[in-house]
Amino acid sequence: MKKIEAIIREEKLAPVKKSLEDLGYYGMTITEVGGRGREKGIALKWGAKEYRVDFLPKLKVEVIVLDEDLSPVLNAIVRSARTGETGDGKIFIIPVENAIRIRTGDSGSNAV
Amino acid sequence: MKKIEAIIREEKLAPVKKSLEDLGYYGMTITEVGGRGREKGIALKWGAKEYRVDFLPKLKVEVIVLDEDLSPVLNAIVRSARTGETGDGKIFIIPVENAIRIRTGDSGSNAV
Amino acid sequence: MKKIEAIIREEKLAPVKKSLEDLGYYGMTITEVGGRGREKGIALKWGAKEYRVDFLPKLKVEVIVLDEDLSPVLNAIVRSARTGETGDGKIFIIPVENAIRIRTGDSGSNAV
Amino acid sequence: MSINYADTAWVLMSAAMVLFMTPGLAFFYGGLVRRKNFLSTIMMSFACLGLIGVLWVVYGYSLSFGPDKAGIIGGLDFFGLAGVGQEPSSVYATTIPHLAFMTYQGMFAIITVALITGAVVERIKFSALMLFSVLWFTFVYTPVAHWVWGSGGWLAKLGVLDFAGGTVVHIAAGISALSLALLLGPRRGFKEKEPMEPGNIPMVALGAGILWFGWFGFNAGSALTSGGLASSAFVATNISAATAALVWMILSWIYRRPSLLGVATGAVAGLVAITPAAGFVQPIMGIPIGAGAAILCYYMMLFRAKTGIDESLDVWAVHGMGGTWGALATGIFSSVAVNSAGKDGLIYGNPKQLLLQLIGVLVVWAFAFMMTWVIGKVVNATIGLRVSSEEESVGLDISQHGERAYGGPLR
Amino acid sequence: MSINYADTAWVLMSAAMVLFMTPGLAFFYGGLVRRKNFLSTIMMSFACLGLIGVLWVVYGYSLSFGPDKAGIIGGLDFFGLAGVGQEPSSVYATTIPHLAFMTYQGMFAIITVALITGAVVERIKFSALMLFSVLWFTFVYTPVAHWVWGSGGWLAKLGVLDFAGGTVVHIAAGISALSLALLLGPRRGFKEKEPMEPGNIPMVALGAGILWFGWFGFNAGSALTSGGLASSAFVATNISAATAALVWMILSWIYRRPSLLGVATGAVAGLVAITPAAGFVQPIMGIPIGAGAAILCYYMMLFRAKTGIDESLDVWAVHGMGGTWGALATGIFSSVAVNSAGKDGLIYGNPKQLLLQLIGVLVVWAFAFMMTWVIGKVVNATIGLRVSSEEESVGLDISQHGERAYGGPLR
Amino acid sequence: MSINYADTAWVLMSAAMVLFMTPGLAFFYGGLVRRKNFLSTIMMSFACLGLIGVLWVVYGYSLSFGPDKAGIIGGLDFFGLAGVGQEPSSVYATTIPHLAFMTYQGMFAIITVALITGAVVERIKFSALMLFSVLWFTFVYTPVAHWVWGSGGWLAKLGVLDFAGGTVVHIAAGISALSLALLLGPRRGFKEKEPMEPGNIPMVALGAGILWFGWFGFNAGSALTSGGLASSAFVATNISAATAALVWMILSWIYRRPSLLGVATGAVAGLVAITPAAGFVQPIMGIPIGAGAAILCYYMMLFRAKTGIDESLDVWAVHGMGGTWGALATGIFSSVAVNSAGKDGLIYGNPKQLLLQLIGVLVVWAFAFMMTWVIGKVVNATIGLRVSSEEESVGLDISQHGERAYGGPLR
Ligand SMILES: Nc1ncnc2c1ncn2[C@@H]1O[C@H](COP(=O)(O)OP(=O)(O)O)[C@@H](O)[C@H]1O
Ligand SMILES: Nc1ncnc2c1ncn2[C@@H]1O[C@H](COP(=O)(O)OP(=O)(O)O)[C@@H](O)[C@H]1O
Ligand SMILES: Nc1ncnc2c1ncn2[C@@H]1O[C@H](COP(=O)(O)OP(=O)(O)O)[C@@H](O)[C@H]1O
Repeated sequence: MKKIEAIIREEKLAPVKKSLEDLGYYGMTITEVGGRGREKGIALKWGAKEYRVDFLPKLKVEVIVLDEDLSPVLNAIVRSARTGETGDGKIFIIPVENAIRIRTGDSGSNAV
Repeated sequence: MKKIEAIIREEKLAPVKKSLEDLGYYGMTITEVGGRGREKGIALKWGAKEYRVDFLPKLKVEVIVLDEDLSPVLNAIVRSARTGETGDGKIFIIPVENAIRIRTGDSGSNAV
Repeated sequence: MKKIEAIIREEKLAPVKKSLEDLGYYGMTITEVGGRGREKGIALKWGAKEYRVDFLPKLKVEVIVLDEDLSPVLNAIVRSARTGETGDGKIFIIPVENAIRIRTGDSGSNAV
Repeated sequence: MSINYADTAWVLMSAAMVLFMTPGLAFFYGGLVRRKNFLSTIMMSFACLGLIGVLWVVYGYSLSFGPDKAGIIGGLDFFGLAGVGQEPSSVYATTIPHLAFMTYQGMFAIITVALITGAVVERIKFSALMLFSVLWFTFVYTPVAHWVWGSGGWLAKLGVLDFAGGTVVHIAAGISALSLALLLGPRRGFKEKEPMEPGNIPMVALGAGILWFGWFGFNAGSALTSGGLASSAFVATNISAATAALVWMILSWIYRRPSLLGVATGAVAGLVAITPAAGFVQPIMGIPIGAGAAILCYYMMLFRAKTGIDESLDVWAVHGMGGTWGALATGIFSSVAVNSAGKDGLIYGNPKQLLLQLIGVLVVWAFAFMMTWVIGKVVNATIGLRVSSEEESVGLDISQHGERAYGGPLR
Repeated sequence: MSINYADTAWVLMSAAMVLFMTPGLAFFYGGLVRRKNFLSTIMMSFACLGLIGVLWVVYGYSLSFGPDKAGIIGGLDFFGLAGVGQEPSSVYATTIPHLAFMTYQGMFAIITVALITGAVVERIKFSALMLFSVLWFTFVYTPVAHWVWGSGGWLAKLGVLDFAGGTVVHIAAGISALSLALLLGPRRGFKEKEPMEPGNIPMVALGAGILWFGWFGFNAGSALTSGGLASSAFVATNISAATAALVWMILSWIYRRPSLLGVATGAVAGLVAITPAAGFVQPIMGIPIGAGAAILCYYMMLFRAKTGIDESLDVWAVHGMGGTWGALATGIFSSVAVNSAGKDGLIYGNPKQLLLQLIGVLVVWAFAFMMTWVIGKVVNATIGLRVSSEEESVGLDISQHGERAYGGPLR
Repeated sequence: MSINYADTAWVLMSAAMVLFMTPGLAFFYGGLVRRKNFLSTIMMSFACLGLIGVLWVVYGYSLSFGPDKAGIIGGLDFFGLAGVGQEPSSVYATTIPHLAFMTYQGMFAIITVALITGAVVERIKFSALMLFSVLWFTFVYTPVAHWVWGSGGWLAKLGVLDFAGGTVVHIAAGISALSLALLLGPRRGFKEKEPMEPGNIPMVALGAGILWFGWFGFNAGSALTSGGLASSAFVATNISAATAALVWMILSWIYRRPSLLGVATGAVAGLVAITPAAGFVQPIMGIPIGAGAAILCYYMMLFRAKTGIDESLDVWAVHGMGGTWGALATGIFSSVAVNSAGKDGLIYGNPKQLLLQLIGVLVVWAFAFMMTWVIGKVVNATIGLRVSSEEESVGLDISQHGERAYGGPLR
């Protein structure tokens, strides 16, 4: 099992959800986060002066997937979250040792 | 060391806390998240029409535990967070390579 | 690659950011969380009565780093986030299997 | 009689201020519920602005203040405002246009219905609340208003005093709140003591501020004329509110820590209690009346909590009991030196007035409780009072109104 | 003529209430936008309080109400309040100080400009908005106010009726909003149907509450005297607001679920529509006028959405169309029995008044639309109307004002 | 003399509006602090509504306005409102009930004490603030009010002019704020420049809107009669507020970006500065007075920040310095043509008035600063002024009041 942590633009939630649903992946957890990337935020101008907007609001989407589903899910997210401009976000893949469904106590791949 | 990520109902925070305290586990971190499971949220009716409520508010409880404590802590969470109805949530177990206590700089099992 | 999850005091965000920038690390994600440590929060007094403040607001700072950068980044965070008093927070290190930049689709160390 | 422009300006301003109290109440109540029911709670008050606002001019005013039928109800002569014009009424507030009196009274009807909603937040079906409101307004509010304030109303003729609505507004609403809450049952999780912390206390404070401001229109406006009596009622109102806020703060301090919710609730309790008395008592009597209100309502709130009854926002404890105390206090402290249209009370050697006040209280308690019970039963039997368990757990904002308080991807 | 103190108190209070509407509008609009533009939207209204507040006393009042020049505009005789003192004006509101009349009118100018901003939120450059406001106030508001309300104004002389600003305020603002929105283009992501949920609906409700309260000053204050006419206008206002709130709630219920946004918007639509009519119609006519407003504006809102025009907060649908309906309704329902300075309308056998009203509407529609277009073009050509794409996506709070609604490390 | 109903309506409405300013202030201040101290800051103002509201009727009014003792203080003749009834006072506001005058003045006392709290937010013990407030009200407010406004007060007899409280309210509060802040020391983290961003700027704007609205009651109500003078003061107030809001916006624009906080603060500064002058100057003088206030207070705020003094919400810079400027401006711009009870100022050839104003300013500066220092020392020595370091870092909402602004599992 893997945990996919995707940091995406807020406005891309709907397409990302859609693309995962199309794969049959409904379960996910989202968190409001702030992020900045290599560019140290966005540089804007006011008159002659330049200033930077540091952290920008982002959404963190977490999806736990079975190993075999990893790459289609990743592809789906990349495809649906992309605009091609800076700030599109990142995806991190983290190993998951186990999962448990609280309602039933089931664990392992049944629980995802 | 493991990180336990439990996605629970908001109203279950108090019992979960209690059950962990009973085991001597006080440290934890909580985050407000939104989640949906396999059922794509909840289906409700308004008159004849059906509609779905997508993301529901959940709490993410993170507890870092030593390997030997993993299973009692998991049991405690499952027991205290369960209602038996859909939406009870999930627990994911993630490997942790190290921990550091910022105050002292201690690392490893001392830091948990 | 590793994910550094640092739970820090809210007011330490600026120094932590600064110390990471000095190392050339700009990318990070932050989340508002609540936390408590071993001490079960803070004990305060009102008149003769004692009471506890349970969860305190904290910030979670997540930084994905390449393996070789791990220790300087950890040092920087510990140094800049410390006050020496209880509540300074913790750092957890979690393995990351891969990273993807959504904008380009690049993965691996290029994506961090 | 000819129109006095100053009186008219005063009553119109007061009417505007009483109208403003209903949004104030919306925030007072809205801040006390959980985030997922914030909008739905606000909506309950706002819907009254529309619904009761319309019903009042169609038939409510006529039933309340139309020509008396046997002391019980007004006739339909003023249906659709027929005969209610720019000239003064011949019986009510004879120095201002009949329209001004009519609309001023209408603002009271709106907020009375809105007050009840505090008992049923977080679980009532909106459709049920609307139906209930129409029935309650028609079969409880209009008769009670007629009995107490209508020319020829039987409680008025008996000599029961109610300056600005302690009985008509606060007792009627507070008792009905209790009755309806009993019928509806507690919120899901209430018995299990799940946390139900107020979602937004600053909004409670905002609501309290607006209510305090508007209450001057409510009480001092009830003089229906500018001048000495209005001033006296104004001052009594402020003294009672301030005293009760202070005393409640001290109570909360003794038991725990001085609480902003306590100050806000205390102020409202003080305002409620002075309502029936404002224009009958020496203003300084606001001190005992306000202090009494804070103490009584505080302990009634604790008592209510102990019973396990989920009368969620304590309309009964604050408005019902506060209004009861105020009505009785009117019988204790009132003085003809303040208002020649009033009576001397107990402390001026007239115990009979206290007895009359007690009768007024008992009558309205009994009538409001039973009628509400019946109406609630009817609504429950027809369209059902309560949302489903899932709807309740998702929250009424989404399930009843399809809206969320705050936008953004979650919550 | 000598000063009537009651009239003065009434008009001053009304002026204060109309001033209070602009912060109310700030919250009504502010709650409707996304969190990142919350402050900037509030700012648009607050800036009008400063900017138009000053311009009004410098030259605005004089252009609007100064001695008539050919029916088109007022002279500069009152520049800097010269000759505007504690004595009554000889032509306007002759029972109150000229200063009171002047400041009361000024509050209308402020909110009219603020109303337009609803069309351009979340993307206009603040500097451009300021420049636009100065020009629009000077070249649209002051002439239209003169035509309709100025002594000698050509529409007034023609016989067009506008009691409290249906034409001057709401049509002018609503049509200009449409014109400016067309020029500015839609928000980034609007065409792609990105979610743009309101960021804070409780604040919309708060704004609606303040607006409703203040509107009594707006409409009943426009009698410029206390007494029967003010009372009549007051009641008409409340009836129309309540009816429209109720009807809009029902409409939202039919299509989806009863909506708090719907009640709030409906109330505003009802208040808009009754504005020109309030002091000319029997108060009970607030029922058809309010119901008509709710239905018309509701469908106009859906229609606007379908066209794909991003007139973001529906100023056109609510104020433009609501004002248009109100202006025509004045021609239908007005009655000299209510106001001897008025006219009988269609239902009292005078179709001519409806025609006159139609002329007033058409003139102001055309003038406001075209002038706004020209002014917008000028501003665009000089300093540019729109923020950059990055600024828009970061949000105007940070990019235009360097502030965020809520502190804390993020958001 | 007999009661004028219009004057009474005007003063009562004004009293209600001034009362409403205190909740407004609660939000203005509350929005400026960090989330963890939001409630506690609101509470500081609300507690004054209770505490000072009661003390005022018990002995405060008597000390301020009771029969003069040597120009220094009023006698206790009006203790517990003895002799304060529906008839007019023989010396103050002789056309309205004595009760109306009394309560109107009381609203000023409440907000004056509340104003000071802006200096000590986020770190003062609530018990200490309560004790301080009682002492300050008794030993600073009541004498200063007597000196300036009491019949026989020595500053009044000297000829110092203060129409609506520039000296009594704003200088007294502003200087005391500075004094108390110096005694209390800076917030934890202030020296280390930890971020202390305002937690909720929309609430600051809401507070500013309510304050602006209420200030008409404050200033125009101070005419104590409806009519020309009230109108003149009303207009002066609005002009000064609008000008200062605009000028402050421009200043913030020059240095950074046009700021909503700037508009809100500017409006307040303009309202403060016009307060002592409102009924003595030509309304158009609101332009120089408001502009002067914005510029002076803006730079005083920067100066204060540079000194490293944590007078947290700039009560000194805005109210202290704004009030000082207003008091002096009264000596410059006042004109007997506006108010026959006033004096001509410097620009009308009477430099003496400016000197008198300067004396008034200096006396109140010195008295307020020193008395506050002494009272603060006494409170510190007895119960201690400051919360513990842990309590401060947890926030006063929890540590002093056991409440959190927003429910929910965290924050
Ligand atoms: N090294 C990192 N560690 C943690 N989060 C990161 C890191 N780099 C980027 N992020 C997250 O990813 C988001 C998008 O990064 P950004 O660099 O703007 O995207 P892009 O790669 O398209 O330029 C950031 O806002 C931040 O939340
Ligand atoms: N695949 C997944 N990835 C990430 N989070 C998930 C996943 N599945 C479920 N969750 C989280 O767990 C919560 C509970 O899931 P749900 O399916 O409703 O529980 P149950 O298994 O009891 O039906 C969801 O709200 C979501 O936050
Ligand atoms: N076992 C744990 N699991 C998850 N989070 C923890 C754990 N222990 C501590 N934390 C987090 O770290 C924060 C700081 O811990 P604390 O014990 O107060 O620090 P210190 O070690 O300096 O005393 C807590 O607020 C909590 O968010």
